[in-house]
Amino acid sequence: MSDVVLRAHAVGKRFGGFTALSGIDLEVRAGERLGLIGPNGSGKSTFTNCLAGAFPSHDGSFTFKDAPLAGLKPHQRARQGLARTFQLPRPFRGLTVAENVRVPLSFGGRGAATMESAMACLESVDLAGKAHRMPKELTQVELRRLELARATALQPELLIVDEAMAGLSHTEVDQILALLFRLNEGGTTIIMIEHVMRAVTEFSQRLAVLVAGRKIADGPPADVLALPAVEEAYLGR
Amino acid sequence: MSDAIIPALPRPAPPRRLGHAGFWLAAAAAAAILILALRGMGSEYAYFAATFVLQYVVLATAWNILGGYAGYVNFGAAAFFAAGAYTTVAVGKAFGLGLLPCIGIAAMVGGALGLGTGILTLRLRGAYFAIATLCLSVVLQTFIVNWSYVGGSRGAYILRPRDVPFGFDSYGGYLCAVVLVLAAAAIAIARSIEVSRLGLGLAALRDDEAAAEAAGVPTLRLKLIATSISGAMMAVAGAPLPYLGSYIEPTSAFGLSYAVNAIAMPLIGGTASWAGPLIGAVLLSSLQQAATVTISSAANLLIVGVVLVVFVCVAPRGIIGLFRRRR
Amino acid sequence: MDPDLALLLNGVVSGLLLGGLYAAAAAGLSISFGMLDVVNIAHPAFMVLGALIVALLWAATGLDPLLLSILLAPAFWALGAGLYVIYHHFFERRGDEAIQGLAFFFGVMFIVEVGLVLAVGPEQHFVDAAYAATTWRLGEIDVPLRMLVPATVALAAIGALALFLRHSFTGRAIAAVAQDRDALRLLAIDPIRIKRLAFGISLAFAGLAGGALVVVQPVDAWSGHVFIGRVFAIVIMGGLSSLGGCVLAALAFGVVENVTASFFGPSWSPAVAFGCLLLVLAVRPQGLFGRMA
Amino acid sequence: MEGLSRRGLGHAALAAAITVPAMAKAQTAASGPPIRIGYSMSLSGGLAGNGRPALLAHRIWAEDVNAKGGLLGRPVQLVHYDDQSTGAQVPGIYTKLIDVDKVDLVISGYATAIIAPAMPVVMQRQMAFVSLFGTGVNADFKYDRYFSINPAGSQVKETFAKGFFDIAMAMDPKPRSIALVNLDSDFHQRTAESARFLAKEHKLRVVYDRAYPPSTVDFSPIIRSVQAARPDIVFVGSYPPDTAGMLRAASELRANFALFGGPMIGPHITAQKLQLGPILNNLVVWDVYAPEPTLQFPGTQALIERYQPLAAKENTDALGHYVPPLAYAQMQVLEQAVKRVGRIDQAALAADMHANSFDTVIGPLRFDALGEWAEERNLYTQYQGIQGNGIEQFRKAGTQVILYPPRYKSGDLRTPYTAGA
Repeated sequence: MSDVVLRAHAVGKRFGGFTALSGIDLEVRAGERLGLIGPNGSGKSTFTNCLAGAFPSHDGSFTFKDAPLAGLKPHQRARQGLARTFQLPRPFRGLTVAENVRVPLSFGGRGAATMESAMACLESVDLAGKAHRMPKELTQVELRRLELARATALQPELLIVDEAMAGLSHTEVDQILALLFRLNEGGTTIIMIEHVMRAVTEFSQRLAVLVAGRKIADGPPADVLALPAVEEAYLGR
Repeated sequence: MSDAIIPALPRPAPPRRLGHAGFWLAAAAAAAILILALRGMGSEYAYFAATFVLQYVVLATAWNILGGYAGYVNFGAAAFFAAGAYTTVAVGKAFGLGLLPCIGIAAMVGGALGLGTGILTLRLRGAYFAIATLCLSVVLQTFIVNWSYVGGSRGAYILRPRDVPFGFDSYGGYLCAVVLVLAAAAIAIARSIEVSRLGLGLAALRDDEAAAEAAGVPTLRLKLIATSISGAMMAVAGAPLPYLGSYIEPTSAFGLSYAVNAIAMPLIGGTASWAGPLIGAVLLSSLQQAATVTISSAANLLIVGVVLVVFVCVAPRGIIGLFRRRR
Repeated sequence: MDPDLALLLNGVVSGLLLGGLYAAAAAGLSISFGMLDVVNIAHPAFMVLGALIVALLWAATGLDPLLLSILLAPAFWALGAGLYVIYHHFFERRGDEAIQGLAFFFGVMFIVEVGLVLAVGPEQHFVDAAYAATTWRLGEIDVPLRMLVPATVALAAIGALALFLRHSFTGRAIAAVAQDRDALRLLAIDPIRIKRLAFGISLAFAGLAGGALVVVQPVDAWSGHVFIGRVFAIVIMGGLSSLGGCVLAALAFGVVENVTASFFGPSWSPAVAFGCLLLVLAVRPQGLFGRMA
Repeated sequence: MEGLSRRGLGHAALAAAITVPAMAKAQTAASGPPIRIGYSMSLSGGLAGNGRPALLAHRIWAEDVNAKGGLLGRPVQLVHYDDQSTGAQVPGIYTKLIDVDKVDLVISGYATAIIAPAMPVVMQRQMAFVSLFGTGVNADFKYDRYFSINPAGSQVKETFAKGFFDIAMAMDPKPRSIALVNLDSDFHQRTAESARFLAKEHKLRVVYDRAYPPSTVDFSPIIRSVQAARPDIVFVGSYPPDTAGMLRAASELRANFALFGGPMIGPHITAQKLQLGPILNNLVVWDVYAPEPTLQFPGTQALIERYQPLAAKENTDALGHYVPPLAYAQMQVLEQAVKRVGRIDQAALAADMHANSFDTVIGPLRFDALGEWAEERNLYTQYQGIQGNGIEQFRKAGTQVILYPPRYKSGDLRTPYTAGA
């Protein structure tokens, strides 16, 4: 097995006449922390959705752990170890916090869905105390942590974190970052999609930049952020 | 299916529910008491009224598996119900089989119909699914109307056998006992699903299908399982109908009141738990039966509508929800 | 003229006229279901309510039934606005519209129908419009005014509504609700007020369609059932929020029904029509005339 | 509106209450416990339009009997529940009537869909059962205590459309082709079957033969296809909403057929008579009663005269020519059998009904082994000379003349049918 866990080749997506994404090549190595940035509408979420299987058809291909992802439904990708969070937290509103986590534990096909493992999962995001609450009783940051807990319950090889920091306070961002670092130390590859630049630069080992559906830069954060094109894309908005 | 109904984990929530053994003991005791009480009354009418109510318990419980647990509103309950009834007619006529084998075959027909509906329509969400099931009902009724073997629009007669099986005092009593067993089985199935992995997956996809997929839930497969089980059970609810009335014709078998009741009963009782449809069905159908023989006018149809509207407005979690603050 | 050709032409013309009636019935729904996302399954029941009120008023006053239905429109508008307030208060606001909201309108449908039986009895009611006995002959083609006048009035009303939606500020706001509720907030328009207004309009159209229906045929409390499947099919085929699509789909539906009935026998026409819907749902969920979502 | 709804509510209350006999009016006072007659009746739902007039006729009968001193010296009491036109309600109603209310006698509600579900319950209790407007109900059950008040008799296929064809074949020139149109329903499948059978007998070429579904809205394609097939005569089986649509379409499409009609149930209902008016002229319609001098029996006129003011008050069918005479006759059969037997004995009642003939407001009746009329009496009538939409002309003889059977004939056929043109 090569150490490239994910390889995107010439990925593109059109909606009617509008090209949202085009010709994206991307490789992610196992254990890497990749930041994916770009202005609004640059195609980051489209890329995530293509990767997670939410759009059944797109151009190009993904290879995950040396096997093609084409034709796999989102839940099959999730079971293979490809987890994601949603930009806006989408808890199962009718289930308790603990039951929310039990869903991926039961269906992820990795490990037992015992109460202990659910509680362990919640403890890792500091939600154990609220295991029996309903999602509507949680604060915004707690919902994001629940979102992360649900993704990590799949014990993924690759985790895509879609704007988990938006609107959070400084300390809250730090909490989430700490959590992600811990996960990464445990061996999970993480792609962070983020607007909060402090978080991305602090977290990422490598940055990829999307602008208008194309990848315009890919490399170490300091180098990428220094590129005039990137600066223009961000400041010229 | 095999991986669908795996016994559940112990619930994290304060476990106020009974264990499996306790549940079964209680169910059997309730059934036995009911049968003895009815027999004690010695009235054929008591049997009929009980059968009427229990038939709705099966129907409402079945509807709730798809509607309540998975959140897919089926407006075509009458179609499945009638499919069961007409299975009894067709199979009874073709092979001369009695009620019990007919119920089994009705379950298969209903299950297949549910699966077919699922495959055709489950990519549709919300209102689209509801309307598609309504159309299905129209299509199926057209089919039955044009199928002369089961009587077409003329309707069909099913004569009750002269001899009463298993030492029951009358065929009405036998029918009542059969439907009682069906109701108990329906509730048991619903309860098992609710506490199983299948129930958890359905609850997840009810709240958010995309998020459920992302959490590894095979939503399409679970929905197909749910439509099949729900369809099979609704057909089972309808299977004894021809014996109840001895005559069946499409207009009343596909009657809107079955569709309305199948929706109203779980919503009134509460859709989150097996007890909801049970409570709703017992309450609403006995109310209707009582109204039929007391105030006896069009006004008693009004009961369903008014009770439904009032409940969905004022108590969206049903009667169960009034007592349980959570979920 | 070749008899088959005449049959076909007449089938098409009578189908278009029937389609006009369907358009009247579906236009209101295309606002409530298509634009506001309120699944008002009781819409045909309200249409029947309108038809029966028109029949009673006609018997009392002898005024033209279509005129009566237009006069009734404000009352139906108010009824719709009131209904929307209830719906919004109990369902939309709570985010419960999916199941509870559907059940609510199902219950409302039942209440309207049974209420009508209690109020006016189970019998059929009818009106006699002055023009109902006249038929225009255009060569081989017959155009009964009984069908033509309601269809024309309905299409004119739909046209007026389309103009209103396109050119007035409020109308554009209604169209915007269909697209994006947040956009309205930015414009400092209360989306609830707009939706209340729009739902009122949708019920006013139900009343108008009732007037058209009762000119065409006698009506009893359950006459709406025949239309439930048809109007939803039409709105979906028309691409939900597009009034023009809705009218085209209604006309197509009428033509398909009548041409099928002319050539293959009437027992096939519902099956063909609903087959079309299932096909549309399966192949083009955005509707025949709808834009890509 | 307010007045109407109040009347509606009043009606509901009336239906709710068990009809209590007017004992005060009794001349020779009926005494003792009442004889209770139980049944289900469609007071709401699709059959209510005929169910309510039937109930009214039953109540008139009960008042008549009680005014004359009751039955066997006891007052009669009607116990009825609304079945909402739903067959599924019916078994419950009859078990309740028999087991809980302990009624002495049962009769049926209106039409096959309501009669059939009552049969098993009634058969189990071995009760005599007089039904109203059922077709072929007893063909499967073969219950020897079943008696049907329906003029169609037991040989529906051979006799139902006979009158229509006899009239047609007597025309000059003789028709050579026929079109058949029928609603896809129990009754109309049987009527179309009879027409098909007789068309073959008479060697008529069937140029169009199609059933239409109950949800049909526009009938012009049907009429046009029939016209395109160029039949000499047209036999139509339809129910009220469709009959109006069919005849209006015929009128709009300038229909012109030598003979047009059949069991087009529709003008039987007063409201539709008035609405269609001159479109009915020369239409040949199957019927059960028409106010012609040839069809007057003791009590007929009295019943109609009693019925009409009550109907106006209760807002049901104004003329009452269709169901009420038969509903009243249903009760008369029961009454006469009870009187002859002298006690409430179900077996004896049934034996009496098989053995004797009955004098009713619709004429003398006799039942065959299956409980159908020994002699069918399918009337074929023609509307003639209707002008405008007034109700008075329909009360008079000569508006709906009887063409068949010959023994009741009151007028001559007029041709062609041009739908009012």
